This record gives sequence, structure tokens and C-alpha cells, in this order.
Amino acid sequence: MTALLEVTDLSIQFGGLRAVSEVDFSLAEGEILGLIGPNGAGKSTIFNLINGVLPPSSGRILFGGVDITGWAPYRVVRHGLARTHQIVRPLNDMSVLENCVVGGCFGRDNLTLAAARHKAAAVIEEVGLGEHRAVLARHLTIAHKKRLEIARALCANPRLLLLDEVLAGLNPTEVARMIEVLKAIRRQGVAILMIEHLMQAIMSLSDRVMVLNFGRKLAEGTPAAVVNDPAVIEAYLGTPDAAHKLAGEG
Amino acid sequence: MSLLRQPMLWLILGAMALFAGLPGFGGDVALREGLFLTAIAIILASNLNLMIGYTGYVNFGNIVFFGLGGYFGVWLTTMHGWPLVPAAIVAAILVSTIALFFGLGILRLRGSYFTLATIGINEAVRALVSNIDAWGGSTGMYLSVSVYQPLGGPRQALWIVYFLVIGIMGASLFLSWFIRRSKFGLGLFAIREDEDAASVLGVHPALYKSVIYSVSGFLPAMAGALFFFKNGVIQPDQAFDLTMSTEAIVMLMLGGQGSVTGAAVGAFLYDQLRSTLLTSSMFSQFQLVIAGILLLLIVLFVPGGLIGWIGERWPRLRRVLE
Amino acid sequence: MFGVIASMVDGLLLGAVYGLAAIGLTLIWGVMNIINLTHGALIALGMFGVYFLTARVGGSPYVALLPVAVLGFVAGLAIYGLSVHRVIARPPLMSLLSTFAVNMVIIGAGTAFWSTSIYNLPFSVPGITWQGFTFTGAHMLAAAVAVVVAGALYLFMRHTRLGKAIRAVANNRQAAELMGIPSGRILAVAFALGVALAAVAGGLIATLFPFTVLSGSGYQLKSFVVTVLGGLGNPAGALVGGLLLGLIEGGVTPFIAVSWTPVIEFVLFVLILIAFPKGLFARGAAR
Amino acid sequence: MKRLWTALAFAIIALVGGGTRQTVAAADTITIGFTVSETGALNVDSLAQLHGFELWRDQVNAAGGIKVGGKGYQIRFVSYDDQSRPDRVQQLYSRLITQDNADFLFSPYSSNLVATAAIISEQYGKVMLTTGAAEEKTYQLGNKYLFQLYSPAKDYLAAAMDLMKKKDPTAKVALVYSDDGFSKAVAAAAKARAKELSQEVVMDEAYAPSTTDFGPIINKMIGAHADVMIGGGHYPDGTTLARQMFDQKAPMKFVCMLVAPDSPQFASLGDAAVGLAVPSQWEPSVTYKPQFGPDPATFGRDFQAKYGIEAGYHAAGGYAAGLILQQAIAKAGGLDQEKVTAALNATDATIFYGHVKFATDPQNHGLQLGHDMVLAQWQKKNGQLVKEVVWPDAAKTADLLYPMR
Repeated sequence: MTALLEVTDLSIQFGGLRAVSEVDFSLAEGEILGLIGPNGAGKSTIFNLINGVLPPSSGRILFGGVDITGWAPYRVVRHGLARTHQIVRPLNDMSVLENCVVGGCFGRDNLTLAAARHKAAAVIEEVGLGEHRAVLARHLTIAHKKRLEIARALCANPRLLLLDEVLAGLNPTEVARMIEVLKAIRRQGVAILMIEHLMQAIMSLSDRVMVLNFGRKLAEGTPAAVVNDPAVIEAYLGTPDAAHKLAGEG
Repeated sequence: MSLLRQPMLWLILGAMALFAGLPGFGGDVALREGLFLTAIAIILASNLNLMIGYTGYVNFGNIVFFGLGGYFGVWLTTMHGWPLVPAAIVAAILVSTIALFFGLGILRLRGSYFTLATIGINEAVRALVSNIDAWGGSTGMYLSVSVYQPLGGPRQALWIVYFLVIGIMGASLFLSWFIRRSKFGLGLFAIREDEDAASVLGVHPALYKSVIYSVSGFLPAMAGALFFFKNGVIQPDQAFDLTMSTEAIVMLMLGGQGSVTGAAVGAFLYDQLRSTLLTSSMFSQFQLVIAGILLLLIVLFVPGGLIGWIGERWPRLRRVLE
Repeated sequence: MFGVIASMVDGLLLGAVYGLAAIGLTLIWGVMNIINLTHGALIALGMFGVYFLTARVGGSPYVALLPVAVLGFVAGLAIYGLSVHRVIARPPLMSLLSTFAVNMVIIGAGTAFWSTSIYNLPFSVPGITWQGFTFTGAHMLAAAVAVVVAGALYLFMRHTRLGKAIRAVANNRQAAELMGIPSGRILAVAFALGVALAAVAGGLIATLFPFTVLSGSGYQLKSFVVTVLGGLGNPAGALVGGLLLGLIEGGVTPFIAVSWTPVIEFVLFVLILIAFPKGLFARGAAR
Repeated sequence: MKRLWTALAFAIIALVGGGTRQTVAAADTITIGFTVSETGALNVDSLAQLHGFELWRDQVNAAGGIKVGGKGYQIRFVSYDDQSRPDRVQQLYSRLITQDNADFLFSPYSSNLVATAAIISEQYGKVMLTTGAAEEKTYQLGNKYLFQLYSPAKDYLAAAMDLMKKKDPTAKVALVYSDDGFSKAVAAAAKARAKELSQEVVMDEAYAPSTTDFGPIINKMIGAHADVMIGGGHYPDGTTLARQMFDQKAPMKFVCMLVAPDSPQFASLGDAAVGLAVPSQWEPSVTYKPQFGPDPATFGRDFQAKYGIEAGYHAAGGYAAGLILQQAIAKAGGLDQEKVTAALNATDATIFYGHVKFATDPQNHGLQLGHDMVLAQWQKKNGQLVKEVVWPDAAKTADLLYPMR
């Protein structure tokens, strides 16, 4: 199985601070890779480096065999790599439908307006926003805004989806629903790289998990292996008890 | 979706017919002069709307397109003996090309920084043109009455110019409308809402912004060529008057930014108000004060402008008056 | 050669006043991210304030600067409450337009009352003559007052509670509020302070040149240039920017026709804005 | 939906129609339309001109109106504010002609505004008398109904040059003038005259009309060791320049400036005004013997009585425009534009304002040929600032103060 995403020696420096340092990893077609680590470990920065919001100081990003290092975000998404934002960024004065039409029009398939509308309507149903399609994005609840982020990204018809804490701030019912949505996405064969603090979700969804600490890769492996890794426990989860507690939460 | 069934099509055609017909049939010249300025205002406001309303970039120096178009137009017609229409078209092409270059530079800036840069560009161009001797420096260029001869003398020429301006007005409205319903327009709206998010969704902001900046200069430049041809004199202080720039923004606010009809209705109302105040003995002294208070009230209480307000009251009308 | 030096010295003297005129603009920008388009009109009001106080009440125009500053402060509070407070959190277009609307009202009323005729403060201070070139006392005093006022503002911002509060609000409004600083009141004070500075600058300009109710707009444009040179939102930079602008003006005019000066100024303005949006002397990170 | 459209159409028609108020003049009146710069940069000069118009109207109406074939026509004015800006001038003149039914037109003030207005007056073949539009170019655009009261721009500073030649042939001249059409034309003519007279010109520079700081220019003058400054522009820039030259102690022996020093308000500059000279279309102290209308002294007295200030040449020009038009209407025996035009073409008369005669060749039609200018200078007499005529010798009331300081 060839890797869909292959990241080699990725680093970025802000002033004197190395926010991400020599990170290597890869992700296969259809795989879900969880990205965990304490706050400030550089998780979102890695997303920003992959989708072109920030240019890396060094390193290489191959996506589908193409070197996309340093590409502008709009090029990256047209190539089939879409993302969501940790802090949601809806296009406020546009409706849910219009938000998604933007995703479709300018995504991988470069759809026409009419085709994008068609696609958007389907995706909106899929993520469960059907009854809100005409509502202005600014009037949505936070849970719905998170879903909108995902729907918008899905409209681009991505091969890989970067999800940045889509579960944060949701209540248990909402989390459960969202996890269903994510599973449905996986069934379509879309690969996912997800940042998540909610261990329960990570454990149930991820094929593999990567742990980041101070911008460096601390561990990588199956969810079960990672949670029991002493280094991970010390850096992120605290005591093994806490780890289990965390995993059981939500 | 048949084009003929779109209310907007008929609204625009109706407006053009009214503008052409009202003074046209009666031969009412004073009315024509008034509507001429209104039509120019509509052209300026609706093209500015492409930047402010659609893309969210506040171009405070939008008049630079109008002025430069006027200069190129007058220069081609008087110095090189070109007929009016080709001169106006070439002027517009030149201005759009220049705008593309300006745009590539200043569109890296956002928010108020961009706004300041547009003011700077207008002032720089005004100062520069004041020093171009071939264009008469700060004295500008005067048109001899003889330039109207090919159009049948001044009397007929002014009518022809008027109808041409009505044509450009219609073109501006159609342009706004088509862009609004196009994929290109959707990209612009996305940039307006959140440029970074738009970029992450696949919109190429730099390209889109440069193109719309350039496009929004094309028709105003043509209008400028016609306006100054009719005016008989072109001077830097009149061609690059920041007051006219800001007036166009006020019109946009009055009608409602981001909306095709908003720009037009705002321009119409503002211009009628201005000329009424100007010729009224009671208010001519205080016209600026009244206009200022009106603007303040709109900004504070009706930021969506007239059309936005109507859209909130009667949501069904929103689709008609898009 | 003497001519060039004289011209540059003149430029520096005037540059200090440009700097002062720009401080008010940049202060307001720095604290609340608003470009105050009433700036020019308020400079003009400062001119008329000094003119009428001197002409009607008598006394030195420099004494008149004090009441003008106070009146400016009060006017600033009023303008803030009327037109600025409600638009601070909204897109930049709204604050541009609301301040521009106030500008229209002031200019319109000023034109109605005083027409656009030229006013002249009949006043002069003996100057120094050097190699046939005279530096007027008014220019030197104006520059001195400008530097003193700018210095006082600097000390005020560094060493008083209120000044520190303003800086805190400018830095991070939410954090400042969490620390118990009433940000609404602080913003009003900062705005009023900016307006008072504009009025004082106008008053000083009135001691140098005759003026009309429309004169302020030219200084407003110059203030834009100065703030961009010195860094938007940086009051200390504004004074440096003003001196720099004065030096540029003084330095180039002996060699080229004066009509080219604005071309140089505004081309420089746009280029610097594109290359260094935070100003030439900006420190720290980007937005 | 349909109702909305109808309502919208009605609203538009009502709004547009609201503007088209027809004003019908009474039978025995002559309506004269014009715009005035009530506001904006030109308002001082333009309002002075307006005062001239008004004095003429009031005096004629009081005397029973303009007599045509034994019938007296009362004069009615319709005027609007052009704000010193040309953008609405065409709209306003169209309105004056078609809605306000103006029979004749006076021009706005300044060459730029006149050129813009003339396109409309020509279109309708309406006679327009211009005052305050001295630039020759305006009359070389092919207009047929435009008549200029002022001596053209080339005459303005030629006299100053002649005077210099006589007083101080070695004086170095600095030409410093506003960058507007009128001032530039005047300066170009002065430069040509200086060349003819082989007077040395050490500086030739235009400044933007909106300039408020003349420091750099004055430093340049001092650096060039100029003895004489000739130029200027309009009222605001002229007064500023005069005051700054005084403040900076520019060592000028003679300063002659356009327009600004002519205004009585110029005296508010105090000592800075002393010695400044101005080419003037007219001064109260001139001694022309009029063929009709008031004599200069009577006009000056009447004006002073009505407005409380001394008449400057803009006011005199305004009155003269009325007087010349009145005479042409009387001669034409009616209001027919062609006949009045012919009468104006044939005008060759001396009034309180001096000699008036218009060019009739198609290239320069309407250009003033007959009128002569004088040179006036501000001098101090018994502590009072007064404006004296110093040139030509035939008209002078005092000797030139030279060097001025």
C-alpha cells in the first residue's frame, strides 16, 4: 500500500522557537491517523504546514506522490486535501448551503455552480444539517458550525481530510452524532488525519495514533500501544490512572 | 432558469428605458443633465460595489479609475483625433491594465491598510498627472468646440454622450448582476467573509482580488472618458477628487452594499438629494451637514442600507432586489 | 548649499508639527484600530479655535492652545459617544464612514458659518536670519511646542495609571477588562486625547500659515503619510515620521519643482505601506 | 409584486419630476442666470463679482428697468452655488436655460468653470458675458456667444515688466505662480515680455493652487538672489505667500501678484501688505470719462454705500458686464440672441470701467481688445494702508514705492 501522505523531516521555526521539529510520518489511503499531544505541542501547526497556511522551514510533504511543500492553501485543497479549523471559521453572512457550495466549486472537482449546489445539498443531509441549509452560518450553534466545517470540506471531495478538534466543545449527544458522521466519511474511503483531545473518540476511530510533544514526535503506533507507552503517559496523560480516566470520559 | 423570467433583467432594462425615455421624448435638457450625473453616480457606485460589497475591500480611491479614464479619453480624442467610442474603450482597457498592476501590489494589504493605500494611489496619480506636461499639467486639457463636430455639433453630441452613458450604466448593472450569480462572485463573497477560510476552501484570493479590482475600473474609466468629453475641461483636481470617491461609498451605504439594486438605488437617491439640496435656497448652505447626519444615521442604525432594510422586513423581496 | 541647509532646517521645524498632527491619528489607530477621518476637520477647528480666542479674547496664541486642547478633548468625548463607540467592533468600513460623516457635518457647518474664506492670525515672532535665510520665531516655537507635547504624551503613557491603562487596552482589550480596567471609558479618553492633539496641532499650524475651513484635509493626508512612515499606531514613531517627512520635503525642494514633492511623498507612502505595513520603525511581530 | 413595480416606477417619476419645476417669468422682465462660488476656494472673488451684478440690477430696476422700444424691462436674477467646482456647472447652466428660462447668462468665476459652462451656453446659443475668465484659451475654442469683459491674461503682468525695465533694468526676476490655467498663461506672457526687454529671470516655478506652505519656494527665491517677485494666483494662495515672504524677510524690492492684493481684505495682512502691487482691471481712483452709465467715482461711492467696503475690480467687472449687456439689449431693440450678439460684436465704448471692445474674428471671438489694465500698490499713508494706482503714468495717483521695504 503506497502512502497517501508522506511527511519527511518537517520543521518550522518562529523566531528562536522551533514549533515543529523534524517530524516524519505517513498515512495510507483510507486510513485514520489520530494526532494527540498537550496544548502547544505543535499539532495545529503541523496542519498549517501541510495545507500551506505556513511555509515550512525545512522538510518535505508528498501528497499522492506529488510534492506539495510550500503550495498555497487553495492549491492544496484543489489537489484533494481539505481541512477544518479548530476555531470554526464559517463564512458568516452566507447560508449553510452557500458555504458548502463554495467548498464544491473550488475543491478538487472544480464543479459548476449548479453541480456544486447538488453536491452540497447531499453532503448537508449527510452531516445532518438538512433543516438548516438556508440559515445564515452566523446563526448556527457551535455544534452545527463544527458540522458545517466538515460539510464544507467534504464538498471539495477530498482524498484526505484534516480534522482539527471537531469534537471539542460538544456535549455527549453531539459527540456521539459526530462520531457517526466521521465513521460515514471513513466508509467512503476518505483518509483522515485528526487532532483530538477526546481519547475515547481517538481510541474508537483511529487506525493509528501519533503523539507530539514540544514539536517532536514522541510515539506512534496502534491506539492501545500508544496509551500504554510510559513516555506518553508522562508527557501527556499524567498517571496511568488518569490515562484510563481520560479514555473513559465523555 | 430562463433569463427572461428574472425580475432583475426587467428592473435593469426598465431603469435604462426610464433614464433614456424621460428626457429623450420631451427633449428636456435640464432633466437630462440631472439624470446624466445620476447615471454617472450609479456607474461609480455599482462598480465600487464589486470591491466593497462583494469582496469586502474598501477602495477609498476608486475615483482614480474615472479620472484616468477621463484623461486617456480626452487625450485620445483631442490630441490624436480619435472618435469618441473607440477612445473610451481604449481608455478603459488602459485603465484596467494599470489597475491590474496596482492591484497586484496593494491587494496584499488588508482592512484599513488597503484603504489607506487606495487613498495614497489616488493622491500619487493626481500629483503625477499634475506634472505631465503633455496632459496640460495641473491646468489640464480644454476641448475645442470642434471636437463635437463629428457627432453633429455640441447640441447633438451631448445627447449622444448621454445615451452612451445610459448604456454604460446598464452594462454596470448587468455586470454586477452576472458576477453576483456566478462562481466568480461566490469566490468573492467567500473572500469578503473570511479570506483565509476562502483560501483553505480553494479560492485563489490574490487572483480573484486583482481581477475584480481591475474589472471594477473598466466601466468607470469609460464613464470618465465620456464625462470629461462632455465637460469640455479635464483637470487633475476634478478628475481625482477624493470627495467623489467618498460620495460613491456613501451611495453604496445608503442603498445597501453587496446588492445590485442597493448600489443603484443608493446612487439615485443620493444624487437626487444632493442636487435638490444644492438648488434649494434654504438648504444649499447646509447640504453637507444634512448629508453627513444622514450618513451617520445609516451607519449607526441601518448598516444594511435601504435594500438591506427592505430585505429584513419583507424577506420575499430579497430575491427580487438581489 | 546654504539654501539646501536652510530648506532642510525649515523642513525639520515643520516636520515636528506634522508629527504632532499625526500623533492624534496614530494614537486612535493604535488603541482602537480606527482611522479617524474627522482628523482633518478637527485640525481645522483647532485653527479656528486659536484664531477666535486670540482675536476676540486677546493674548498669545500659545496661551490659547490650552483652552483649545480642553475644548478638543470635550469635542472628542462627544464625537466618540456619538459616532465611534457603536462601530468599534464592526468592520473598518463602518468606522471610516461614521467618522467621515462627522467630518462632513463639521466641514459643512464650518463652511456655513465662516465660509471658505482665508483667515490669518495677525501674529509674528522675530526669527533668526542666517545667510539671508530667515527661520521665523513662529516656526521654532511651533516645533518646540510640538516636541514638548509629544514628550509629555510619552511620559503620560509610560508613567501614569491612565496612560498605562490605555496601553493595556490597546494591547489586549479583553485581558485589560479582566484586570478590571473599564475599557469603554478608557477608549473614550484615548479618542478624546487624540482629538485634543489634533486641535493643538491645528492651533500651531494657524500660527504659521493662513488657513481656511478646508485646510485640515491637506494635513490629514500628510498625517497618513507620517503615520505610515512612523508606523501605524505608534505615537513615538509619528514624531520621527513627521521629522522624516519634513526632512524629505526640505531636502528635495531645492532640486526639483515643488509640484513634484507630493508625487514623491505619495509614491513613497504607497511603497512603504506595501513593503512595511507596520511602518519603518516597527518592532515586534506581525498581526 | 406587480404593485411594487408600479410603486417603484411612480416613486422614480415623482422624484425626477420633483426637480423639474418650471418657473415662468412675468412678461416684462429679463431673466439673467449665472452660478456663483458662494462656497469653495473662489468665493471671495466670486462674491465680489456678484455684488457688482446686484448693484447694477438694483440701480437699473430702480430707474425703471432696461428700456427697449419705450418699454421698461425689470431685471431678475436666478443663481446657484457652484461651490467653486466645475462638476455641477453644466447641470446648473442647463437648468438656468431650460427651466429657469434665463434670457441671458453671466459666467461663473474663473477660467476653468467658464470653459465648462460655455459648452452649454454655446449649445443653446445663449449670450454669456464673462468676467473673471481672463485666460485666452477659453475664447479660442470656437465659441460664438461668449464675451469677455476682462483684459486677457497676457496683459496682466506685462505692465509690471515694463515698469521694472524703467525703474531697475538689472533687477533679477523670480516668476512664482499658481499652477492654474489663468496664472500660468499670465506668467508665460510675463516671461516672454521679460525676454523682449532682456530682463533676467532667475526662477520660474509653479506651485499647486492648494499650497499652504510657501517656505521652500521662498527659500529658493532667496537662494536665487531674486530682487523682484512676479506671479501669484488667486486669493488664498496669494495672501499666504505674501505673509510668509514678510515673515521670512525675503529681501524683495518689488512684488507684483495677481488678484489677491486687489481685494480690500488684503489689508488684513497689515505690514505684510505694504509695497505689494497688483495688476488691476480697475481701481476706484481711475478717471475714465464714460459714454454712458455712472462715472468711476459715483460707482465707487454707490458701492461703498451699499456694501460698506471699497469696490475692487471684480465688483467693477460685474457691474460693467451688466452695463454692457444692458446697452447691447437696448441697441438690439429686443431679446433676440442673434441681434444682441451682433450688438455686442459692434460694441466699442468707454464706460466707468474703461474702454470695451470685443474681438470678432472666429479664432478669438469674444476676447477683450479695448480694455487697459492698471497697476496698483499697497502703500502706507499716515499709518493707514491704501491702494494707490502707480501705472500707467496717465492714471497714477502715487509714485511707485521702490524698493518696497
